[in-house]
Parts: sequence; structure tokens; C-alpha cells
Amino acid sequence: MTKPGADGDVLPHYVREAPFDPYADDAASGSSTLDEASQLKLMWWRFRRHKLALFSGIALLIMYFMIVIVEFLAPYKVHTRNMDHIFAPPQGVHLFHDGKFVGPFVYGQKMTLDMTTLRRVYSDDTGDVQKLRFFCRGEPYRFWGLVDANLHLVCPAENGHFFLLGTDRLGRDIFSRILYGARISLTIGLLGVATSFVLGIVIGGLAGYWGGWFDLVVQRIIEMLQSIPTIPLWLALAAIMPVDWSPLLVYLGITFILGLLDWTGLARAVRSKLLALREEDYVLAAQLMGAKSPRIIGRHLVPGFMSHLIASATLTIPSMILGETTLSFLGLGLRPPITSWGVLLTEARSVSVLALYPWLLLPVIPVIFVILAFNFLGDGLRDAADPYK
Amino acid sequence: MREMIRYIAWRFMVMIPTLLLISMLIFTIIELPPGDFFESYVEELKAIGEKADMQEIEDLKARYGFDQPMPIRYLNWVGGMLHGDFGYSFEYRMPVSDVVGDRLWLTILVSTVTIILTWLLAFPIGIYSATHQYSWGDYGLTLFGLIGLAVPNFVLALILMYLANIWFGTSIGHLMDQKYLSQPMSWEKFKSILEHIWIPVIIIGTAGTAGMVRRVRANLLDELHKQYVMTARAKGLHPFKVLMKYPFRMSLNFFISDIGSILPAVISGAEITAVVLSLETTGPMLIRALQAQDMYLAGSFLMFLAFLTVVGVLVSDIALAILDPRIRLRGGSTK
Amino acid sequence: AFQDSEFLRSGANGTSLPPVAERLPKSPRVVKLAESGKLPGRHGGTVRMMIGSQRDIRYAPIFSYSRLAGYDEHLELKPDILESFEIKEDRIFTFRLREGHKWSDGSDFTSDDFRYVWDDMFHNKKLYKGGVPASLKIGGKPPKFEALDRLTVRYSWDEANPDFMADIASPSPLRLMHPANYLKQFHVSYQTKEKLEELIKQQGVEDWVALHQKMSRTVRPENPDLPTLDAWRPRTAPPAGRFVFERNPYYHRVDENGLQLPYIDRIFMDVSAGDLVAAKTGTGESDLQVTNLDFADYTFLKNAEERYPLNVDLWKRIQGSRVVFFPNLNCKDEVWRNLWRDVRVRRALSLAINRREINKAAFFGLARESSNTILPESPLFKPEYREAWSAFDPSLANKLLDDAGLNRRGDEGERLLPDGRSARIIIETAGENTVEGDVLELVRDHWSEIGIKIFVRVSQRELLRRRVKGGDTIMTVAQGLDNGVPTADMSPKELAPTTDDQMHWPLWGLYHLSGGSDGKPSDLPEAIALSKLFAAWRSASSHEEREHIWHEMLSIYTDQVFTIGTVNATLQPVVHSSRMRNVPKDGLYGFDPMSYLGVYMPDTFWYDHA
Amino acid sequence: MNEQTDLLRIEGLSVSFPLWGGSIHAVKNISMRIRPGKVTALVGESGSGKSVLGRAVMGIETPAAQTSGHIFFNDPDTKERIDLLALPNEGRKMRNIRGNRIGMIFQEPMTSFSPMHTVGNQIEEVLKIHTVLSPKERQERCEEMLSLVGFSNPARAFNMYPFELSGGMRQRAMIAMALVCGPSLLIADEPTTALDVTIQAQILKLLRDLQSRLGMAMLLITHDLGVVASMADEVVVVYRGEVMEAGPVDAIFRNARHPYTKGLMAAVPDFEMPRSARLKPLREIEVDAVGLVDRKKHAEAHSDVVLSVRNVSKSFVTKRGGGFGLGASPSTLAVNDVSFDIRRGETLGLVGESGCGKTTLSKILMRGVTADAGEVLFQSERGPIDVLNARGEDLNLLRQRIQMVFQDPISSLSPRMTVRNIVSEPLEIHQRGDAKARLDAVKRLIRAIGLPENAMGRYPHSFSGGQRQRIGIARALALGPDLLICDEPVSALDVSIQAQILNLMKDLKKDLGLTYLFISHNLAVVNYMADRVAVMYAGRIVEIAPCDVIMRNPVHPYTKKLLAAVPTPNLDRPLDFAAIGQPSAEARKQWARQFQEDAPGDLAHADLGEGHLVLARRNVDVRELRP
Ligand SMILES: Nc1ncnc2c1ncn2[C@@H]1O[C@H](COP(=O)(O)OP(=O)(O)OP(=O)(O)O)[C@@H](O)[C@H]1O
Ligand SMILES: Nc1ncnc2c1ncn2[C@@H]1O[C@H](COP(=O)(O)OP(=O)(O)OP(=O)(O)O)[C@@H](O)[C@H]1O
Ligand SMILES: [Mg+2]
Ligand SMILES: [Mg+2]
Ligand code: NI
Repeated sequence: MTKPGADGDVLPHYVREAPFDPYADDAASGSSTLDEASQLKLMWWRFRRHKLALFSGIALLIMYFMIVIVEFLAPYKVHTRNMDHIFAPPQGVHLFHDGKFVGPFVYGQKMTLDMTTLRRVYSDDTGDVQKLRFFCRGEPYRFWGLVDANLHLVCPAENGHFFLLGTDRLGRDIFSRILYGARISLTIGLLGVATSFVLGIVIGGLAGYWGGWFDLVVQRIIEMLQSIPTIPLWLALAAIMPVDWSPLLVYLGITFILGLLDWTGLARAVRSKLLALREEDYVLAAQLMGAKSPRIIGRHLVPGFMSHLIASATLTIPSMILGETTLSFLGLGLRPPITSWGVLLTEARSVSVLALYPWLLLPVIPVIFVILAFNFLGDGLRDAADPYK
Repeated sequence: MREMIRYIAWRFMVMIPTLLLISMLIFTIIELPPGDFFESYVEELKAIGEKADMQEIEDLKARYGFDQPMPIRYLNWVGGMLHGDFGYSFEYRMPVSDVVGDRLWLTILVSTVTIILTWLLAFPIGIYSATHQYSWGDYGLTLFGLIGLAVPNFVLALILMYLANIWFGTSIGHLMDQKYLSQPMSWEKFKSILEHIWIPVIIIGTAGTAGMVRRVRANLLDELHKQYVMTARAKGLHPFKVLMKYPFRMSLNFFISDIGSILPAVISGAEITAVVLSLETTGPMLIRALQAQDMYLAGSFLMFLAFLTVVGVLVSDIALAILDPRIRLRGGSTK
Repeated sequence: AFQDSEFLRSGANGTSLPPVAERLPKSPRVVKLAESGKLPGRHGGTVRMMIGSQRDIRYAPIFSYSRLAGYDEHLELKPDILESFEIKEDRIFTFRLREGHKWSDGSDFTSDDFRYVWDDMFHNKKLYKGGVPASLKIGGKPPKFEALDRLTVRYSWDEANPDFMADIASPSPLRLMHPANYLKQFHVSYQTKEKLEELIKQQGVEDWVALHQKMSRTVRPENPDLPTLDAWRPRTAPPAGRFVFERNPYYHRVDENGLQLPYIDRIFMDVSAGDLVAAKTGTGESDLQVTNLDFADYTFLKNAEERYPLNVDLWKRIQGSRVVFFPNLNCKDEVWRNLWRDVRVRRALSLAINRREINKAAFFGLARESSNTILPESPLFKPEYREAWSAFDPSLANKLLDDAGLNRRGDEGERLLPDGRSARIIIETAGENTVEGDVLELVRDHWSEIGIKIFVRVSQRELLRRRVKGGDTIMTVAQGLDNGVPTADMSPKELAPTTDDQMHWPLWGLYHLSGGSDGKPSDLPEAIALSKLFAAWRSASSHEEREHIWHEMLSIYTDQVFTIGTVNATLQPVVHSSRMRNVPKDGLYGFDPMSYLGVYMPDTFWYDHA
Repeated sequence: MNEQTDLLRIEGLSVSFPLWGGSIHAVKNISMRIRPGKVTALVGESGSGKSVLGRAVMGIETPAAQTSGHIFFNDPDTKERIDLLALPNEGRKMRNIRGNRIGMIFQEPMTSFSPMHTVGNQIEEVLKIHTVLSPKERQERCEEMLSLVGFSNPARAFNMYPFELSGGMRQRAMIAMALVCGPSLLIADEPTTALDVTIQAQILKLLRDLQSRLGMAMLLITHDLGVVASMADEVVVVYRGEVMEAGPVDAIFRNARHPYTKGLMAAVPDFEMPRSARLKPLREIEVDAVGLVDRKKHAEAHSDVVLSVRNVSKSFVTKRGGGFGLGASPSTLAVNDVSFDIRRGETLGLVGESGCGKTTLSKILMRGVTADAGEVLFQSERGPIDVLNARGEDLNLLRQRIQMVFQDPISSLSPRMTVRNIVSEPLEIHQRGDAKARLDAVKRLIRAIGLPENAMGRYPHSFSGGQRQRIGIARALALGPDLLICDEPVSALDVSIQAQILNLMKDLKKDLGLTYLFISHNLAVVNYMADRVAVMYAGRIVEIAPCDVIMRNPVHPYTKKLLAAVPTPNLDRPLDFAAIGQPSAEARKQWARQFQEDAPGDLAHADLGEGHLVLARRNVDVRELRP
């Protein structure tokens, strides 16, 4: 358009020449794909843009899928012992032997007993090329305890061994154990998170929103629960769990109860946030529309600090996955034969193991991976739900 | 203001029944596991083949009313505490207050250092992460923090302890070299404490710091786009000051609501670490007392924590009301 | 010609002491080191040790092992504090003290110290409500006590009390003497009310009884002022992180060169987490460590030898078996109870265990595969005890089970119980060590081969005990016979139903323990036989007779497989400073009767070129 | 170059917001200028980019916005010519200009304050940043400023929190904040929308004074052509982000040439208009009023009064100010013994001074605020419902039958819900129709209020002030309530859209028999909409009468003053600032004695007939009141 006159001049009367049609489509407003999309769909679209989150989400989905077919993925069964390979270090997977391409293979391990230090010393036998087999028949297993099968994704060579991440003190393949451990670590812990979140949001939400005597009572309950550290609770709970429960059931019970007890921190955060937010006009608007408390809390208030909730959730996950490590220090929690990442990690409980067999710490890696994935997923969800993005 | 004072007074009143209830809860929790201290003591001795001094045990049992029904024992315990008598530790065979002794101060030392360090790190990092969302810095710090979160404390403890020993020759575990253990404070001892304390502080602090960073970041992200931020910018306020005065203060809400549980959380979060590192703090003692069912020791200790929590919650509520004038603590919701 | 330690002569500690010759008894106990293949040494140095918790200072009097009479390395009973003792008909015990023997505060050690315990403690209704301690009573009757003169005391019973000397020589014996001089100040009969009040207040106790108890504790040497006869006397009052023990200037032993023992001046006991002890030992923070170490730590410790002046040795544990399965013959589950009472079932389970594999996996093949019985180190040992039903023979096991009526099989190949349930055993454990877990892991597979499934449950120890006694458990896992190296003069009580701690027959044991008022009498002929034999041993009057009874009991016990052992003589790392002399290269490790280090006389350990 | 340069020159400014599948071009290549000490008015349709332009000048648009062009600022102090867009956004230089050299009054004063800090603190902050005054001086300056913008008790206001202020008060606080540093350019985005005409006049006078005294220039963004006529020197008319017409105020008002400008002028409601006439919006939207809302015809209630209000009172205690527990905190009597009826099918206009308690009153009627005393009865087909104590089914019914349009549109919309969810929420709550029916209803409503359908997927913050206000209206209409309480429903709308909305509301009233309680400061609008008008002052209704009567024959001095202060979009009838720009507290002292209150309880309503009630002394003779 034209310049608004030179500096300081009297402004000329400018009139735009272009034809004017007040009914013309408003070009200022972008596309119309959004018209019908529901809020969820919108979020999904936005979530998709967040590549890292999308990737994390997919990775998690894959992991959850993997725990379904662990039997197939793991070269060994969870309890398979190799008495000749106790504390064997991880075996490197090679592709070339003597400069020739052979495909993925490992060298056979030679073990010698060091009788002064009582240590098993392993060395690669470079003459012994053990080619890995894929989609192979290997150790028979009972898929889901239902169907007998023996198909594996990867197996060691006939009469060979394949310990990708080494073995433990009974010669069990750590890689396979990590895979099996995922079953418990990726499921049970989340139950606790879920319980504590539902409770935290509902109770904290109502306390913050209603306030008054309800808040008073809830706050006192929270005080009581918070003032008792988890460890005595654990001890007490473990003591009253019916003795004829299987360890898995006991752990499930404890996680669940911990979930029942763990909501307090979140509830207080929710409450104090709601105490402030409930004074907002949009809450009043919703009230005046006749919305009931759950709706106001769920639709209007809670989304207002979604970020906090998502962050808290992703932060609780590690403690739930690793919860049993604490338990096992108290002599409670999961026990062999049940295998979880926490159980695997507790095998590395002493400096001597750490110094001699550091590969026993490898289960930390999937834990880190899962936590990162959940975290980035949370970031993505947060952004998707953030209207300002 | 007057309302606030009345509120505080009223809350103090409420504290009494709360503490009573808590004491009952604690008492039940301690009593829940089967048996009592003496049974487990005798069992433990038997496990290594030793004989117990049954005479003294019988005496103690009678003196502390173990033959009496639970409610009476409860009353004895609570009554004692009201007189400042925290009971008797069977395991240590001395009054609880003597047992706790030094450990309490060391615990407070470790906890405060940890908490302060957590704050010193978490707030700046959280702010940085929020304002530089998706920068390399943000990713890097997130990654770092989450790794700290994902590695169980005991593993971290073992690794750090081992490395510190190999690299710096720091003696393994403990809060100081053992030769200073029962010594009076001296420069050497202080140095030794400094040399050791960083390990537990890092271990206990990482998870908390990582969590805090993520929360600060999340809360800030929610506030950064509010209209009042724009207003503040329109005034020409420095962006950092804008951040601190408005969104940051708003985002403190979650943090303040949690004050009550910070100390208990740090203390109980530190328990396993303290056990692994064999720190001279109350954590291992508490666990030991619980396992051995040294009930007065455990009970009084838990009561102490509970008291801290209850006061913390009160402080947190008051701070909330001061922080955010919209908050009306007493009233119910409008409608 | 007696020599004193520099430590005492320097006078830095305490006021000036009389010369060493005056501090020693007229006839000190002379330890002839060279004769037993050890090196006479020199004074000096401090030993740092680690303990897992404050209460573990109780190891101090155990290690120090000064008893009225004690075992030597060959488990022979020798007078130690006593100059001599005399036993008549296993009934009348006459003790003679050393002339001039003094408590660590310099006061005389005389028969009055025995009298004080007898009259003013045992017979004080306040201090000892039940009167004379039960372990002194035979058939409910206490002995007669006489202080014959200043240096002679006598305890006499109407019936034989063959356990008396063993008790005196045990790691934590019943104290027959206390420093009367010192303790009288806490006793109503000797102290004025006002002064007592003051002391009660000062010590923060409730009454004089508690005061007396507190000041006279010896099991855990918590009172640094309490005079002792041990080699080292405590210098630290709890709570503390480091407990200091200093040489007892009035200790009664000297070496052949006239050096007053102990060689080592001071012992530090540092409190640390049990789990850390191995790590700390491996970084040279302990000069002598036997407790809180496990076989699994050996490799780590051995590697540390390169970096630190350490010596890591392996001793043998004296337990009858490291991990033992206890079928509960008193369990409530009738089906199982009946099965357990069938010796074929017990034998079958024992035969099905591949002990070699356990040995290899958990003990590097260095332990001994054995039933739960005594070790070759015991003079009573016979190979057949070890081999009784402890070979690996699954087919025989299968046959035995089939014969026992467990011949029906379920869908998954597991055996079915007579009532149609599948044969699943819930094995309960206190879960206190990983070895148990590993063994269970292996045995799970072994037994599944013979169609028996097992499930492991971990519960707290007390809870476990309760459940065992209540008959709620079918099978438990724990350690085997405490004393795997008995002599015929030691009591075979572990082999017969004698206490309710015996997890294979708690009710029968309780019956014996309560004298028939509680529990149930055993109704299995073999168990009854064991009880009878035990009774016979108690009244046996000769060594040969006892030896005979021992053998008979051992053979019944092992042949009947009341308990299912796995491996024994497992190894225990013992770490000591490489400068420390006289620590045996391989010893036996156990509480009773070894008193851990006690029988190897730590007071004779010394530092070379210090 | 001329000696007197432009203070601000905007050249080719474009601002666009990226959005899903495209972007919103809010400002398209606009050029304009502001001369020192002069007022440039920016008028245009709601959503045409005026606020965006204002924010762009300040450089505080959200980082997501893409800006191009030049904004030159000639700082009169330093005589520097700076391209504001080229400056680093948060650099020292830019910050020094913001708040100090250029002040800004935001369109939505309600949300522009942080709820955690007192008003005083936030105003004072500006001084803290840009001046070197001592705290005491700062406070004095602030209080002085607050009193200039019409706070009768500035010291108290200083210590109040924003949410304790009425809408108008917040707006005035905002103005005080913008002015406190004496900027050389003031960007005033709808500075008087929440103010009643008397206070508006007072504020305009203040701005005028500053303008002449300090040579402050002003970019005045407003819908009120009357204000433009009274204030502006130059006018720029924008439409959908582009300049349609620009020129000196004379040229625009007397000789509007662009069809949009002409349409705008024509859409202004004015007092001379017959009440039955329809307003002439720029574009008429065909709305089927009956089909628009799902309004079940309920059995007619017996009474022709929908809502009767009796002796309602409400007082507030402020959070701060009471000192430390000494003395009772001062309380404000926001609503003082108010009684009136709303008859079925009528529109009751409620006008009154800013802060006199209108919003509070309306919220009491909805039970959004609990009254201290009084009674409110709602007549439903089920018989009368006691609004203040209803529970259960009754309450549920009430919530469907009475709806409210909030004075502050932005804060009454959940920030995390899309427009679609916001508008369909009442339908969901009361389970009207299925998901598809609701979506249809939402679409109809959105169209009816003149928003494009693609607005449904956007969040409230991405709309202009006027657009948000319309969303609020759409939501309130969704259920087809019996009674609609509108708290300043069209204050943020330009006259054309306002005409659209007012027409819609009238249609609904006509076709569906809706009843309105219509709170507004715009007396022309009230005149057009209302059947009866109640005038509030300091928490009391001082006069209530049929609309004609009030407009032509006001009795109460406050009403009279109010009517005199109405600005008209007519250059020949400018406001007489000297006469009306007087603070109301002073004006009150000049009231005739019969309207003054010496002791509480002195005053009562005197009936002048035809439903004309006036608050006056109890014993006064009715005839005396008529002049
Ligand atoms: N943050 C944003 N994201 C996307 N679109 C926006 C954003 N802010 C404003 N808009 C759009 O830009 C256009 C101009 O908005 P602006 O607020 O400038 O209008 P306005 O002229 O001030 O209208 P009103 O008179 O109603 O206040 C509107 O269509 C609005 O929807
Ligand atoms: N939450 C509150 N706390 C304290 N005082 C309040 C509160 N809400 C309103 N007030 C006071 O009540 C009075 C009336 O406010 P109200 O919002 O009803 O005015 P209004 O008539 O709507 O004014 P406006 O036209 O400016 O919106 C004002 O003096 C205000 O300060
Ligand atoms: Mg605008
Ligand atoms: Mg208002
Ligand atoms: Ni040696």
C-alpha cells in the first residue's frame, strides 16, 4: 500500500481502491481442515509433528509388543542355566572372520579356572566361529504357557553359546533375562502409577475444588500418609500380606497399595493448584452452566496443569519400575524365580560384583531407555495439549 | 491478616488430633509384623547359635509392659513422649534419645545439604530448560537428570563409592573416615566429612533434582504464555526478571504444596542409600529398628518425622496462601 | 623375666602401673607357641576390624576367648583362667584359681567373685526372678556351690552334668564370676540408698536392678569400666562408630619368652554396614576380618591382595551342611505329614539333588557334597554318614517315590499326591543369603526331574519360626548342624528332638524342651530311638560309651534323612594383614565350639616388622 | 526533512500466525504513522488486526508470530530514529522504550494483571524499571496516577489484588500503569470499553490533558466512533488486516468514501433511532433464530415476572490493607439492598458507574457469588425457585434457564478447550442431543455470531477480543435459556458486528421470548435494546424506569450526568470534557439534597408512576423530584 504521507505532512485522505465485498471469505483465517476435527484429533495432529515423541511412542509400543513375544525373541529361557558359563562376559558379535564376511557370529568362549583367585577366566577362541542362526529352532518353550514351540528369533550355533550381554552367577543369559524381565517391569509398575494418579487427581481435585471440610479431612489424611515413610509401610504391608500369596501377587499387592498411598504428593499439588484456579472466571462460567464438579475438575481445571501431571507421571514411572530394588534391600519384593529389571539389578548389590562382573549392571540400560521414552512421549503429549504451541 | 492468624491458630488446634491419629497409625504399623523385638532378637541370636540373656529379656518385657494389651502399651508410649521420654531402645539398650544422638545432626546435615543443593541446581536448570525448550541444553540436561533417575540409588552409590575409592582413595562408605567417628569436631574431621559427603548428596540429590527440574520446567511452560507475562514485557522489564517475578512465582505453587513432604521424603529416600553407604545417619538405624522391631526407637523416630511433616504441611499451606492471594484456605468453593 | 608392652610402659594410657611381674598371676598361663608350630612374636600394633552393627561388639569376648577352661585348636579342653580343674563323676566340679590373678582394674580375682554371683546375683529375687539359671539345673535342681578357700570353688550336682564344662568353654558361656569389688557399688545389699539413687539417675535407668544389669553386661562389653579377664578391655561406651579395645595389663597369659600377651595393643571395631564390609576389607581397611565375609567375596578380596598388604585365606565352615531342606514332620497338612514320615520320600528327595552341580555353581567345586552330618575334622566322622543317601541317583529316587505311593502323574508330568493334588512343595526360607536362593534355583530343577515342583516363599525369620512351629510349613530351608566337628564329649542334642527350633520336628523338640508340658511326644520309632540315645548319652559315664552313642545317633540320623543336606565344609574367606603372624592358613570357621577365631588365640597374633 | 517528524512510522507491516494447515494473516502490509502529540485512531472490524498491530509495535507479540516490515520510532528525547522491529527483541534498548517511551493499554485489562501481585505493585514496577525514585516516591506517584484515573481511594486500590477490582477499575488501573512513566506514545487498545460514560469522559479528559501537557501521542484503538470523533486527529480504518481508508478525522467523518467506512458509520445505534428499527450491520447474516437454539417450549409459568430480586446485599472484604490484624479489614458494600423484577420477555438494561456493583449483582442472580442477604426468585413452570438456595433438580433447571455472558470474555473461556468444545459444553452438560446434533448446533451458533467455521478448532487465546466476546455469547445462547444475563456483551465489538449481534439478540427475543438483563455502558445500545432501564450507583439502584422515560426524562442527578456524557460520532457535538470529566465523588457532592444520604437508611425508592422509581430521601415529595 501507499506510504502514509511524508514525515510531518498532513495526512492525505487515502481510500483503498480495491473492490470491497464484506461477504468475501475471510482470507485471514487459514485452512478449513480444522473445522470438524475434535480436540483429540487436533492434539494427535500436533503430536505427530513432535518427531522425538512420536519415535518414543512407537518405541514404547514396540517394547510392549515385544513383551508379548519374549519367548520368541529371547535366545534362552529365563531360567536356563549354563553351568560351564558362569559369569561369562558379554560376547561380541562379529561379522568378519579372517577378513572374510561370515555373517553375524560369535567366537566360542574358553573358560579356565583360576584356582588362586577362584575366578572363571574366559577368552575368545578365535578358531571357533559360531555362526548365529536366525528364525531357528532352539530351546523349546511353552508360549504363554499354552503352546509348545521352539522357534526363536536368534539362536546360538549348534552346540554353541550366545551370551550377548554375558551371564550371571548361575550362567543364565542376561540378555534373555532382561527380555523376560520387561514383562513385569513394564506392566506392574504402571499399575501403581495409574492408581496413584487416579486417586491423586480425584481426591486432590475434589479437595482443592470443594475446599471446606472435605479439604480439611483430606489434608489430614494426606498428612498422616506423608508422615509415614514408605519403608515401614512396606515392612508392615509385607507382614500382613497373606502368606500363601505367590511372590508376584504380593508384589502386585504391594505396588497397588503403594499406589494407594502414593497419591498424596500429587493430590497436594493438584489441590493447591486448584485452590488458585477455582477462582478463575472460566470455572465460574462452567459452574453457572451447571457443570458438576467432576466435569469442572476434569475438563477445565486439570488440563490447566497438564504439564505438571505429565511430568509427574513420567517421573513416577522409574520409581515404580525400580521400586522392587528398594524392597529387595529389605528382603521383600520380588524374588527369583520371578524376574524383573529391578530383580536383575539387585544382583549387582555389592562392590565386589561391580568390580568383577560389571555387565550385571546392563539392565540399567533398558530402564534408562524406557524412562527416556516415556519422558519424551510426555513432552510430546504436553505440547500437543498446549494451546499456545 | 487477622483471618490468617486465626487460621494458623485453628490449624494448630487441628494438629493435635492429627498427631494423635498418626501416632496410632505408627503404633499399629510397628505392631503389625508378628512378634516383638525380643522374639526377633532371640531368633537372631539363635541363627548364629548364641544364647540370649533371657533374664534381662524377661525383665525388659515386664518393665515395658509387653505382657499388657496393645492399647495400654500405646498409652504408655504416647504418655511417655508427652513427657519427653521417647522410650528405650532394646537393641541399643539405652534410652532412645541417647541412641539417636549424633546421628540426628548428621542426618540433618546430609538432608539440608542435599535439599539446598537440589534447589540450587534444579531451579536454574528448570528455568533454563523451560526457556530453552528443545535446545541441546534442554535435551542434555534432561538426559542427564533422567539417567540419574533411572539408575537405582544403590547402584549409583556402589559405583560412586567404588570410583571415589579408586580415583581419590576416599575410604568406602560412611560420612567420614572411621578414625574420626567418635572424635570431637576438628579441622581434619571436617575435611574428612567434606571428602565423603558429596557421594550421598549426589546420590540422594540426583533423583530429586531431576524430578524437580522436570516439574519446574513443566510448570513454567504452562505459565510462559499467560497474558500477564506480555504485560510485564510491555513494561520493559528484563526478560529474566519477568520470568522470576511472574511465571516462576506462579509455578512455585506445586513446589510449595510439597514442602511438607520434602524433609520426610529426603530422609526416607536416603534410607537405602544410607544403608548401602553405611552412613552414620538415622536412616539405617530406623530400618534396623523396624526390622528388629525395636519399637520405641522406630516409633519415636517415626513420630519425629511425622511431626516435621505436619508442621511442614502447615507451613506449606500458609506459604501457599501468601504466595497466591487467590487462595482462600478456609472457604469452600463458590457456586 | 616377664616383658611388658611398650604401650603400657609409655604410661600414656592410664596412671602408672605396677611392674608386669606384679600384674601377672604367680603362675601365668604360658603359651608355648613354638611347640604348636607358631612363631613367638613381639608386642605392638593396632588391629582394625569391621563389625556389621554396633551390637557386634559381642564378638570381642568371643574372639578373645578367655574362659575358665577352653578348647584348644584340637578341641581339647584346657584350663585357661583356672589354674586347674577337677571333675568327679561328671557331678562335682572343683575349680582352682591362679594365685595373684587380677581383674583388669588391678583388683584381685578370687572365689569371692564366684560367691558374689552365686549369692548376690543368682539368689537375689530381684536380679534373678527364676533363681539360678535354668542351664545350671539338672532335673530341676541347682548345684551346690562352695567357696572352699580364697582360690577354690566347687559346684556339685546330684546327677551327672556332662554339659557343664562344654558350657563354660562355649563362645558365650554362663558367667559364674563377676568383679564383685566393682559391682557391689550397684547392689542394694552393699550400697547406700542415696548413692544408688544418684547412680541410677546418672545412668538413666529405672532402678537398681536395671543399673546392675547394665553395669555388669559381658556378652556385649558395653561398660568400659567393668573389669574383665579378657585379653583386651573395652574403652568405648556406645553409641559409637568405632569401639576401641586396649590390652588388659593384668592378662594372665604369657608366651614362652615371657612376653605378656596379647601381642597386639589395641583393637578397633569399626561399625559399618554388613554389606560394605567386604568392599572395605578389599580396600585395606581391615587388618583382621572373618565376619561379614562370604565365599562369593573371595575373588574380589583375593584380587585386592595385589594392591593392599592383605592375606586372604580360606577356612572351612563347620556347619553340618550349608543349605539344608527340612521336611516338617509335624506339619498340619496330613498328606504331606504322612509322606514325610515315610523314609522313602525323604531319601528320594535327597537322592534327587545333584550336589555336584550345587558345589560347582555356588562353591567353585571346593565344598564337600554331603548329607547333613559331621565333617571329617571331627573324630567321630565316618564316610558312610556323609554318603548316606547323598549320591545323585534320580532313578532310584523315582523308584522310591513310586513305591511310596506317589506313582500317579498329572498333566505336566508332576506327581500326584494320594489325595489327588499335584505334588507341589512350598519351601519357605528366611531368605538371608543368596546361596540359599541359588541352591533353591538348582534344586527346583533337580526335583522337577522326579516330578516334584517347588515354590519358594520368603518370610521374616520370626514369622517363619512361628509357621514352622504351628505346622503351617511343609518344608523349610536353613543351615545344617551347627557343630560339625563334635567330639564324643560334646552334646549330641542337635541330632535328637530337643528344642522347638528344629524345623523338621518342632513339636517333638518342644515336648522335650518343656519337659512334656507342651508340644507332642515323638511317635516315629527312629525319632524315639534318637531321644533315648540322647538321654543315654547324658548319663553315660565314659568317653567310650559316649562315642558309641554318638555313632549310633549319627547313623540313624543320616540313614533316616530327617534333614536333607547339600554341601558342607564350604569355604570362608579370612582376611588378615600380610604382616600379621600366627593366623592359621586354614582353620575351621564356626561359632560353637570354635568361637570363630577364639580357639586360634588372637592374643598370639602379632605384627612383623611393625 | 521536516522539523516535526512522525513519532512512529509503520511501513509495510505484516504479521501472520502459523496455524494448522496454513496461517492467519492478521496484519497485511499496513503502513501508517503517528505524529507527536497527536491522536491517531485505528478503527475497524473486530478481528481485523488492530490489537496485533499494537502489540507488534511493542514487540511483544508471541514468538510464534511472523512479523515483517518496519516500525520506525523517533524518540523525541534522544532524537534517534529506531526501527523497532530490527532491534533485538529483549535487548536493553527495546526494553528501555517499552513502558517508558511507549506505553500500552491492553484490550483485556482483566487478564493483563498477574493475580498474584497487588495492583500497586504491578504499576509501581514500571517506575522501578525506568526511574530512580525511592519506593515512597514511587508509591506516591502511583497513587496520584490512580486517583487521576478515577479511584476514589487510591491508597486502598494500591493494595488490592486485580481480582478484587471491577472490570472498569482494572481497566483504569491498566491505564494508570501505561501512563505512570509519561510515555511519549501511548498505544491504547480499547481503553474505555469497560467504563461507564462518565468515567470514560474523565479518562478521555485525562488523556487529552497529558497529550497537551506532555506532548504525548496516542494510537487509539477503539470501536466507539463517538470517542474517535472526540479524540482523534487522524483516523485509519482497517479491515481484515488492511487499511481501507485513512485520513484526518474530518475527512473520514464528514466524507467517508470507502464502503466499509460508510457501513461502519451507518451501523452506529443512536438515540434518535426508533426502537423497533433494525440496526444496519455491514453484512447481514441470515440466522434462523428459531432453529439456532434448541429451546424447548415449556409450559408458560403463571407469573409474567421471570426473576424477582428482593433486598439483595453483598459486601467484600479485601485481602490486604487491614494491616497486621489490627482493626477490621475495610469492606466494600458492592451491592446494597437491591430489589427489582425482570418481566418475561423484556430486556432490562442495567447501567451504572464503573465499580458500582453491576457484575456482582448479576453474579448473585446466577448464584456465582453468594449474597449476604436477600432473596432471588425465579419463576419456572414448576413454580417459583429460590435461586439462592436451590438444590438438586431445581438448581439444574436454573442452570439451564439462566445463562450469563461474562464481562471478561477471555478469562471466562477455558484456555485449554477449543471453541467447539466451549460452545458445545452447555449442551453436553445438559445432555442435549447426540454428538452430531451438538456439532451442528455449534456450527450454527458460530456462524450466527459471525465467526468462520474454522474457528471451531482453535483455542481462545488465538482470537481477537471481539471474537472471544462473541464466543461467550454463543455459549450462553446454546441452551436457549429463559433469561440471559449479559454483562457488557458487545463492549469489544465494532459497531458493525455489534449491530449484527444486537440484531440477533433482538430476533431471539422476538421469536423465542428470551428475557435479557443487559448490562452496558453504552447508553445508545441500552437505549436500542432495553425496555426498561435500571441505573446503579454505588451498589444501589438509584433509578429504574422504562427506557424512554429514563432517556428523555431522567430524574436522578447521576442519570442525568450519565446521559450528558454519551459521546456521539459527530464532530459537531464533541464532549464537553470540562463539564463531565469531573470525578464522580466530587460530582456527588453537588447533588441535590434530596438525593444525598446522611445516614444509612435515609434513602428509599420514590415512585414517580409508570414504573419509574427513584432513590431519594424517604420523606421527600415526589413532585419535588421532577424538575
Ligand atoms: N496468537 C494468535 N494466534 C493465531 N491467531 C491470532 C493470534 N492472535 C490474533 N490472532 C488472529 O488475528 C486476527 C486479528 O486479531 P486482533 O486481536 O488484532 O483483532 P482486533 O482487531 O484487535 O479485534 P477486536 O476488535 O475484536 O479486538 C484475528 O483473526 C485473530 O483471530
Ligand atoms: N472478589 C472481590 N473482592 C473484593 N472486592 C470485590 C471483589 N469483587 C468485586 N469487588 C468490589 O465490588 C465492587 C463492585 O464490583 P463489580 O465488579 O460488581 O462492579 P461493576 O459494576 O461490574 O463495575 P464495572 O462496570 O467496572 O465492571 C467494586 O468496588 C469491587 O472493588
Ligand atoms: Mg483487539
Ligand atoms: Mg463489571
Ligand atoms: Ni595366612
